[in-house]
Amino acid sequence: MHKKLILQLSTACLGMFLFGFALVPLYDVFCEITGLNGKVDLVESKKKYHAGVDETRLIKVQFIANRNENMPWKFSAQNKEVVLHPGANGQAIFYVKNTTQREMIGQAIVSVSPSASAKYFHKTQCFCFERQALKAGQEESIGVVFSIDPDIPEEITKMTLSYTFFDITDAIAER
Amino acid sequence: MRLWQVIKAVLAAFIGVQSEKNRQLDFQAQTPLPYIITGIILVVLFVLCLVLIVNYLVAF
Amino acid sequence: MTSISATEHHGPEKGLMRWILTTNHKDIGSMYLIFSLLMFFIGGSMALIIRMELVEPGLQVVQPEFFNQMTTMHGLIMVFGAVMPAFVGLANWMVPMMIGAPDMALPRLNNFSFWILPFAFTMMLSSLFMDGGAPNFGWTFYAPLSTTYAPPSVTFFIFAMHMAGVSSILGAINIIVTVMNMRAPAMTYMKMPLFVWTWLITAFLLIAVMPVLAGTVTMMLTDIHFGTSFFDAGGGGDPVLFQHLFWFFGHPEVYIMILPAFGIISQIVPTFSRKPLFGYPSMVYATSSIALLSFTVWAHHMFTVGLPLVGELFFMYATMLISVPTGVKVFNWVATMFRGSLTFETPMLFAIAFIVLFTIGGFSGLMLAISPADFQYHDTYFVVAHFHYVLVPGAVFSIMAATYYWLPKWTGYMYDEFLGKCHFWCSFIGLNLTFFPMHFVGLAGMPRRIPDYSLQFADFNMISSMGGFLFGFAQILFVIVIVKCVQGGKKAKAVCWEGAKGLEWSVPSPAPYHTFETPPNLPDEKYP
Amino acid sequence: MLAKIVASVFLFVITFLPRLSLADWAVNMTEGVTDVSRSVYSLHMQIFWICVAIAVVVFSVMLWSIIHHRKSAGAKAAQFHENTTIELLWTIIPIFILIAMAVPATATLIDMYDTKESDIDIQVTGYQWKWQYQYLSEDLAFFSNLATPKEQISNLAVKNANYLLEVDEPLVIPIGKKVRFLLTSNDVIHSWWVPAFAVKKDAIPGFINEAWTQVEEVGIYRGQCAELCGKDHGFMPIVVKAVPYEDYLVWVSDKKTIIAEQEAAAARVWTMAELMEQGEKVYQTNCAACHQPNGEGISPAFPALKGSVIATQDQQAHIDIVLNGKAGTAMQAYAAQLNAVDLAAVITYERNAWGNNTGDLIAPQYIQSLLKDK
Repeated sequence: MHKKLILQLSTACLGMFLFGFALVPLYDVFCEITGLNGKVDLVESKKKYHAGVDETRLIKVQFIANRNENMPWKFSAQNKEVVLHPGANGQAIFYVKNTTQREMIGQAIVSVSPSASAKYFHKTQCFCFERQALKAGQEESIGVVFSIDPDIPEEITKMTLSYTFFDITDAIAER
Repeated sequence: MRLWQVIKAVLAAFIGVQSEKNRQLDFQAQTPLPYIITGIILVVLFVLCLVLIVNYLVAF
Repeated sequence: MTSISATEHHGPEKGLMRWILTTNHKDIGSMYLIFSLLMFFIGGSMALIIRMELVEPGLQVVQPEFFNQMTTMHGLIMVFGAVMPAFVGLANWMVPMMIGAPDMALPRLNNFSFWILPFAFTMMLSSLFMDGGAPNFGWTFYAPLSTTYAPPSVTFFIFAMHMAGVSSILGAINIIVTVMNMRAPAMTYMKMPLFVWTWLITAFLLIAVMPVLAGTVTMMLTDIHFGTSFFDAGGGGDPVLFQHLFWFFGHPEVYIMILPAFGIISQIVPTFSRKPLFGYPSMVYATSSIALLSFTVWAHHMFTVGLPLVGELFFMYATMLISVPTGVKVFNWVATMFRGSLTFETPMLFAIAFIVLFTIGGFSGLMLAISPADFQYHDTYFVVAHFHYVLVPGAVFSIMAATYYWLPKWTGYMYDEFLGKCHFWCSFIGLNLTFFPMHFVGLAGMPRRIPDYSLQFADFNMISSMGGFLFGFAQILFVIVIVKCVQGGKKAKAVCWEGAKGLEWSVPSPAPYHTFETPPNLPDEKYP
Repeated sequence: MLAKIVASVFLFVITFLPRLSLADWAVNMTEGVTDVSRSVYSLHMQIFWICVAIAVVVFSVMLWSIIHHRKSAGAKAAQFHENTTIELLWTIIPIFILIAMAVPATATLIDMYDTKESDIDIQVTGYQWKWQYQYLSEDLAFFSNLATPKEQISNLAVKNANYLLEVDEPLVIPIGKKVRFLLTSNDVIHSWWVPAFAVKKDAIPGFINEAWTQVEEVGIYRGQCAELCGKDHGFMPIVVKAVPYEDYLVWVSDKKTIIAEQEAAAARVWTMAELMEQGEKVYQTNCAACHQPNGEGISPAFPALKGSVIATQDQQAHIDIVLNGKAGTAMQAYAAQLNAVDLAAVITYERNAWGNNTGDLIAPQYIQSLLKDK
């Protein structure tokens, strides 16, 4: 005779459980809106700017190449920095080489500093959008095409784009 | 009048001071539900106005 | 209700089965308190190992690996094993008697929520003997140190946390149901003793916040074993997400550990001032506003993690605001004592020490709330001094005050007043010797959780360690007082303290196995 | 009676003890050498004195009633328990005090977050138990390890003045220039903290955090890692040398030539004795933390090298594991952290020390060829 109550409670528990897994995309959306801790979208953005290129200002974008602890690949930025107008497209080339004797898969994670500028940073094409598989000893030049939203606050004149390569070969094998 | 009295009670709760007379009045109500709902709404409002102050200060 | 005559007048069963199958709130309360005392000594011995290592610069007692395990286990056992069960035990014992209820509303659930704890903490402590050692990532277990770089025993730690969380949630549900449904007919909400009020609000905090801890710990579990990457940047996750989730649980948790203490002090101070509590309604309002605000301040633990400016400012303001209701409570206690007629038995000594030292902890908390200054304080011994000043004279002293205050009611005999005072003074001096120098070394730049330090911090750490041993061994006096009081001594009257008011004093002492079979009518005075 | 007097004396001392923490004893926060650290220090002292003032008021009222309203002194208890006006007062006044505190705090915080143009950018990367500094504009990077010898830590030798606060390669920055730090981590969360600059920012793997400072006075400033990062969290100090701009430029060029020489040194032929001696130094700095100075490691996390299969037989696997690390373990890829000579020396040392004496000599040239990129 408590059938209705049991049904309600079990759906509530199931809902709570699923909410736990919905947290990850929710967190990304939350970071996306607030630009919290430099979390930039890992997905191609098709943002078109109304104001077009803003000739009056120049912004210097620096590039940093890092590796997570157990990632032995050689990974460095070809061009240290690029100076461009907000709205214009900028490009950065990175050199990556798999120095080990086995095929590996890497995933690049991007982060921007200062974190307030993350909201205005849009990547139209980036090697961090998909996983990079490299055979033993293989080397590649990989790049990112990006642009900066013209309505970025005035006082931000220098941004740093940091890529960190993670070794996800085992994580993929495990799944 | 009821709503205004509930809001007054919740605001007093925020500050944490309430005269005995008003408190007797508040506790005549049958269900605590309206107080809980207004309480939550006012907390959300309080958080929002804090955020607004902060945004104003940052832009200032 | 069909009263089965067999249960009418038979006393408790005999032997071990009494304790395992008991549904009596007094037995379960005693078990919680004994369990908490045991955990207090285990956690305390770990603290002594930490202080032994920090007596002087250089590694002389333990290796850094084991030192980190000690700091982690000391934190976990004290928070989840000693302080919270002690408050639940006091609630189990006193709340039914204070509101005139025969027992807790869900007695079997009460038994179950106690008996989870010994198994949870056996599992937690057994991780000390596992390969790779016990958890060594701090009681705040930040990812990725607690996920990808953790010893294999982290899984046992996760399940122990789940079980302790379930026990707390069940206990909280039990208390809310009891307080809301089983009060004596004449006892309206605003006639309830303040200890019951603070526990009702703490129970709501517990139910709101323990699931968040369970969720976070489950996400850790799937990160470690099932290849998810909630907190692993490599798979798109974010270690800072862990800190947000942990501290959204963490800050209400520290209020869970201090609100019952406010309740206890608000019972003891009026009794020994022989004067009603000053501003009873504002005490209730202040407690509820603390509970509400505690959900909005969590990121003041993360000022250096790289929050945007808007975030830092918001959390700074919200944290500063929380000190207002806390201040109101302290003013109320002082106003209660003002122009009262004071006597200084042991519970009152503990209560006064609580008010003075907890306020010092509150002030260092206010200094920590200022986020630019927090850049210099964060993760130094200044923070360690702050939360030990809030927790040791705060939660622990109020538990001891409550024990001395209600021991005559539980055992029927008065405790040995002289030994009680010795225990107080040794603890008071030991505590200040231990934790006050920590303010200085913290400000001078000594980081937290390090097994070895540079020479300029040497002398203050020596004093801290001496104080630590004095405080540690003084607790043996506490056990002696309790054992002596249980065995015998001067008979205690029903109203053991001259100024004591409240329903729990209307039952004889020792409190009979079943009290308030029929709901009592309230004495006519306006306030508890 | 005695207990009461002792109680009041003690409470009196406790309330006035905070007053004793004056600036010069090692009991207070450092005033520091930057405008930011000085404003933080003044903020700290202002709020400290406000708290002491409130404490004195509250505790003296309490002390008064402890002494004068004692039952034994014949005090009769009044029965008042409510006074709305005083309750309103002691709620509103603290709010005003808080607002008075919040104004300077907000000002300090806002100018801490300024993103004005910086003259020099340095990337600080936290590793498990050392720091790496990379000067973005000058292609210059090096590691900064703890320099306190193990004997001092295990009390076999006298501890020197900067015990646990000294590194082999300090970070050098010019004075008068705005230096911007870009913080990230290679493994777990660390926190880069120099009290003299009032800079403390967490280094989080996969993300980049920003901090800046502008030092005015020449000098050496020491700090430590401020976030629990595992076994040797207390043994990864930070030493920053602030020097005039000219000396800074000289230092940068000297540093680059030294690194170039070390690279070139790989070309010449090294004898076994030289490699063993250099190898032992590199081992003590980088590997002894986990594999222990005696090479026996700590099971199961850190395997023993003494008599291990890899270290005595399979030379190729040994080189691969040192250069590329081992996924899923704490073994890092040292190819990115040590130059060819150090790598060759440490592998040779590991293959010949503690009775492993395989007699193998790993030529730095061979390692150089492996490391050669592009």
